[in-house]
Amino acid sequence: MNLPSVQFTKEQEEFRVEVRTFLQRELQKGTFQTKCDSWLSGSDPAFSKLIAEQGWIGLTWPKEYGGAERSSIDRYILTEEFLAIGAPVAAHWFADRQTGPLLLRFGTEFQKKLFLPKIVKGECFFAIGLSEPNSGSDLASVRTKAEKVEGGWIVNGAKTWTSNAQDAHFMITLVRTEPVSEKKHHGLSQLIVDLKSEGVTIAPIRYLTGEHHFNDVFFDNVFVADDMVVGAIGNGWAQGLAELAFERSGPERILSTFPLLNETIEELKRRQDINGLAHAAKLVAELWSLRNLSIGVAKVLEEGGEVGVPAALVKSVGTKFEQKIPEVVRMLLDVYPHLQAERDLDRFLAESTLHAPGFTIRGGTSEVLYGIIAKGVLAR
Amino acid sequence: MNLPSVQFTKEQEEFRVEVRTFLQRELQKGTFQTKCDSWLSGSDPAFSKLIAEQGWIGLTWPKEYGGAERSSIDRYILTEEFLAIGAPVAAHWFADRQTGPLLLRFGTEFQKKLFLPKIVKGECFFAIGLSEPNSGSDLASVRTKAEKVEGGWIVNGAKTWTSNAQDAHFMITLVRTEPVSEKKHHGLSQLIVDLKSEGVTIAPIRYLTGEHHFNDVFFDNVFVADDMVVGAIGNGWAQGLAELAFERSGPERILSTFPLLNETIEELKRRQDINGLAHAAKLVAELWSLRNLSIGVAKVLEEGGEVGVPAALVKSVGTKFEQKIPEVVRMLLDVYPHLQAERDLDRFLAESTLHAPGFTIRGGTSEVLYGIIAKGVLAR
Amino acid sequence: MSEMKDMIAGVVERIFKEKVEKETVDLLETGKWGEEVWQLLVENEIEKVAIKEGHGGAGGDYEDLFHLYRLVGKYAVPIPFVEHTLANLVLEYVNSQPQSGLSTIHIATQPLELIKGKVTGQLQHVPWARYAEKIVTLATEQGKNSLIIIDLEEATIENSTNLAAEPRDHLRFTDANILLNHLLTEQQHEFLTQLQTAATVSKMVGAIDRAFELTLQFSKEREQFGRPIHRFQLVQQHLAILAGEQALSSSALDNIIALLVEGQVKDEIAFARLKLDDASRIVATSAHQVHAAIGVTHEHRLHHYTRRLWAWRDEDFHGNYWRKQLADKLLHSTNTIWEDLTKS
Amino acid sequence: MSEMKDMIAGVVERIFKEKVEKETVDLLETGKWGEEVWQLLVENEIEKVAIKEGHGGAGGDYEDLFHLYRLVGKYAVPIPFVEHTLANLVLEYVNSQPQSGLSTIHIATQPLELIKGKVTGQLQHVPWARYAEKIVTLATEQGKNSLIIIDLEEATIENSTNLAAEPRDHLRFTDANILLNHLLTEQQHEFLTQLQTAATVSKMVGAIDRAFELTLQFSKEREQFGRPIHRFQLVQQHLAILAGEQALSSSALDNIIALLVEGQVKDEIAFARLKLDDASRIVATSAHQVHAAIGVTHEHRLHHYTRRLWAWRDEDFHGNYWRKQLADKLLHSTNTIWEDLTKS
Repeated sequence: MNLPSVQFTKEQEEFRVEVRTFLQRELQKGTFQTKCDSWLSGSDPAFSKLIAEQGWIGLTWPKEYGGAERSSIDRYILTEEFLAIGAPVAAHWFADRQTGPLLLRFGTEFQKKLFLPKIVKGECFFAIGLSEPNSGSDLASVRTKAEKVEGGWIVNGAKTWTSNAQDAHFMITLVRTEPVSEKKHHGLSQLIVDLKSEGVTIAPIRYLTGEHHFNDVFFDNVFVADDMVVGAIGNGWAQGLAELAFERSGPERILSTFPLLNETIEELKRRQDINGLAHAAKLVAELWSLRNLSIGVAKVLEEGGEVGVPAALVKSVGTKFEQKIPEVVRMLLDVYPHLQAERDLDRFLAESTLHAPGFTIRGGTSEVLYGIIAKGVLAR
Repeated sequence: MNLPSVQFTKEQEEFRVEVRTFLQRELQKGTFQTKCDSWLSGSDPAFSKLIAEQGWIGLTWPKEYGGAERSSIDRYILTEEFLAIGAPVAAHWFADRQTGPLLLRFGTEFQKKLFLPKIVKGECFFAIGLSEPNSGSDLASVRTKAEKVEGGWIVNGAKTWTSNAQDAHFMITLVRTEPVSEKKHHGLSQLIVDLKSEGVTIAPIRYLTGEHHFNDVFFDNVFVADDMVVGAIGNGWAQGLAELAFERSGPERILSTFPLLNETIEELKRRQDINGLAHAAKLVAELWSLRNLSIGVAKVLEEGGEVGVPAALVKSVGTKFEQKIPEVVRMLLDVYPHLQAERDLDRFLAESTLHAPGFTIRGGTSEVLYGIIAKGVLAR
Repeated sequence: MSEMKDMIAGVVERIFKEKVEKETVDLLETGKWGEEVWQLLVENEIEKVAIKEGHGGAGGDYEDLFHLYRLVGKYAVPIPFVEHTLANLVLEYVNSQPQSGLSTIHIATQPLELIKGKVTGQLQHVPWARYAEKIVTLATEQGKNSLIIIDLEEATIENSTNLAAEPRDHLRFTDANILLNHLLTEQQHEFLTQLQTAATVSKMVGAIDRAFELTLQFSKEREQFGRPIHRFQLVQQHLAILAGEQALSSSALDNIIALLVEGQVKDEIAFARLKLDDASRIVATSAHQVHAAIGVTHEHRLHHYTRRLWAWRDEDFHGNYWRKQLADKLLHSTNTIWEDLTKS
Repeated sequence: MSEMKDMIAGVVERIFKEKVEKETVDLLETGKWGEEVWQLLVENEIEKVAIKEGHGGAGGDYEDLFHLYRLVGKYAVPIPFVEHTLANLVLEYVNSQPQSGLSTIHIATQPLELIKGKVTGQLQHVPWARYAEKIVTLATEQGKNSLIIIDLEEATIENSTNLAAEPRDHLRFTDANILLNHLLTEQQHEFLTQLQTAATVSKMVGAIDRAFELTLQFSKEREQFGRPIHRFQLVQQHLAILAGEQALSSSALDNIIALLVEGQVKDEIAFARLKLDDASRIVATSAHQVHAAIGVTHEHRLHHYTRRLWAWRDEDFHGNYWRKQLADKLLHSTNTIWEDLTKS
């Protein structure tokens, strides 16, 4: 598999400096605290609003919808800087990463005009309703049903593992609009559900730490108007698949535990521990090589290329790397992981260790990805 | 899974000292040279004869057949010492490990009297004919045929990956004595084939290093007398399975690369490299824990217990450990692996690296073992 | 274990099975603990196992006690059983009377400083201190180690927890009186570090037993793509890996217990602790991967065991400590490792 | 690569495909080499790629040359192409004339000692020395590094090989004359170590390309238990792992080539080399595991690639060397790693 090698332009580097300077200033002001896995577990609507004010939500989107029409490489840089400093970007994350591109590709003009400018302003957050109770990796086994009625659809069923639904205003919901047939990928559609509609119940699923990032979302005769259907009725599976490449190859599959690696190296430097640094250097090299690949995929994506397989590959290798960092760190330094530790190292280690199991599960388990990758390379 | 914890008796420890003293003296005399993976790749009939003279072949067998009637723990100790010092014991290995126990369990009195005393004297070596061209892990897909004739059987077909057939006198050969049915494990039998019979051709399969350990063995109308059938006709698969536990749980699934680990630690000690020693200590701890398990299986085996699953487990974890040693060593010391290197470290590293791929293949691939173990623990 | 002791283990496991519901373990997160279970054990005098009969104990040896520790790990029991009994065991070891009230113990690398019979200083991450009356711990005076007892009335206690929400409190002492001052030989001091480590290893093995059991069970019940997930090779691989680590951990524990009983311990406790470091990582990883999303919810009990493994592996004498100890021994050893491994 | 250069790569790959049979690679084990292939390359002036036209070369840049090195790795071509062209490239780099006869190069951590314009000492594991006329190597004089050329007529040569049977000879010089003595700045010296490493990385990536390709193909052809093995999840896992390492290695190489072309290399060659260390291990392991017994026979060509990976990873500036370099840089850096990684 050969992906392009990307060298950043001077403008891109200046943009990085701009973002970094801003974030470092906000960090010093105490606007946020560095956290590992902040893109999923750090939701702060006020912070997202601040990011919106910089024009950094919907960065690549057309200007007519409030976007900045910048390149995906710029967006890549922006995202990297959020992750490297562990900023709480979860509130607007899904709308920016998935909903925007989805609507731009499949949405109606009405939908684009209605939602995109609000997303860009940091006033409208989206959740993604994909998994269902008992569906697990078998995503196509959707049982949430939408039945046609006058002027719209009536939705009944439930979604689960919905990140950040508690802060979101809408949810892109994959539903079954035809009875189940032999081919379970058929007859699926994507609806935009207003989470404040009558009949919607959001119940927290607490993470093993007790934190609240995930939700069950139940639909009891929820009405969704016709103009809230995304793309074509029955085309939901194909539309959903297109989102996955965006979801799987990004820097968030490499950098979730980066603040821990960074702090570890700073601590080893303070201790003048040359042996420890030699071990840590190996992790830096791995990060470098993963990052090349991930940026390469971003480049192909921008050019409209097909990246399903390399994106799956970045996710499967990248998330193992994210998991490895806390395990290496505790061999290099004496630690006492604790979520409220005074020492950053101990806190980052606790966040990384406790969140690590999710890395190779969320967004496609490694087991499912192995199958996708193998079939992809065999088919060439 | 709980296996007994074994503490050695004073007598057992004395036996270990006896064996070790003998081997160290022979090593110093230049009778042999320490080698990694010597149990498979170090065949030296003269050395085997020397071992026989000590009474160390067939150690656990009844005295009436020339054995010493000692415990399997004694045999475990003996084997460990061979491996730890990397002695060339391949010539008598299979007869001692597999053929003896097989004949004692299933053989006729005639067979026991004929073969066991010769094996014990180091004058009769056996090979094991199990795999066939294209059979791979699917051992039951045997196509070598034995057809009944007056007074015996006519064998046609081929066996492959036969370790040490070039030095062996006989081969325990798994053949099909009934036409293939739905159940491919049925209708298999074990015959003792004299490798000097008319119609037997032995062709070397060279290992990737060019060395000759494996062979293709072809049968062209080879006559085997009725009294050379082991156990019952049609019972070959069950008899063969019983051998596997002996084959999979022994110290040779843990210690194949031990001489390299030992030399590495000595080198690190010479260099006063405390950091390197801390890494190497982890390997010693792993070895200790694997050894406990392996000895535990030996103990259960001796008591006649069922050890199919734990034996598969020792092999799957142990062989990965054997493979890991060369990979860790080259991170701890600067090396230049070479089979004819002057420095032992470089030579042991070359032997270990080049032989490592076979560890997780021979005697059951790790993939096959995972299935056996999982099914075993699920069934409890 | 003798038959009678098998019986004790049976009684205790039954108590844990019946009384330690998921909600009981979760109590810790609301600042409560398994008081009811503790009372049951006290009523049955289980906390006196391994205390000599002459000291008012129930008899028994290391094997009995460490087996109970393994059960504490296996059921994630939210009580200071290990700490209390280990404190008394250590007191017995130095020929001192066990304490009657609830005690805890803290044998770690940074002892308190003892000056003229009083101690001043801090202890971090002390297990269960908030509930205990006394603490058994170490102090140094002019480079020599003593085992001391302090009444916790003399401590300022700041509550904290480990990763698994178990109480791990910070204590501060100012000119605190000590109730015992037993000078330790170097050998005795080393033995205490081994005993503490063996206790932790026992708990860890128990947690591994359970994480494995839960995963096996889940793999039978959970269906994906139309069949139970244990039918998939990749899940079987996880199960085989888990079975391996469980067997290795279990036999490591059995081995060090046998050596402790015989008073023959050399490097084996260090080896066991290092093995458990690896096993904890591997087991937590595979158990969670098989359970997938369900296993990372608070609602599922898997995290009771994986969080404990992550917490315990970095407490008291951890892997890094023992690696350094072993490296130092290797450096000065004239034996080969094979000689060391095979000599008892 | 320009279109014309694409063409060169195409020509070379076709030559390798047609002329480098398994038997050709095996020649090395009988003390012979791929002379015929070498002659073909010379006839096509391929060995002059990346030599300036003013120096009688064919033009081209690092990208062209390193791509050819990757092909040498991919086909395990038993000729001193990398060594000869790298020797001349290095000479050009110090503004010296390339040599006409067959040259080899040896830039390693232990340079020869230069006294009064003559060298005495040994070089170990020198690639292809037995066939070369000249060697380009390093010497030190009063702590300063020079690039030198020695005529190999002046050397005592003891033949040896690496793990893959490639010639790696031991040379001994006594008062040998030197044909060039170019004093190197520290920066130039560092660049030569980077160039040598990049060449090795290129070969390694090629070997990985091929080991992956062979494994994919084998998994389609080989049947077990009644179906092609690529249908088994555990084989798919190996294929996915191989695909990942191949992609990571390939993009690492592309990246360092791009930086070399722009003269922007910092730590990236070290990173790439460390990545290839891991990738070599993982690829060799998974490729062999999928091939099972067939893959460890001499008859199968897989070992041409895995043995080269095992050999090359411990030659010249290996992983340990670069880890130490990086650790040293980290120790003295006032930047965070993120600043270093993102600054070009």
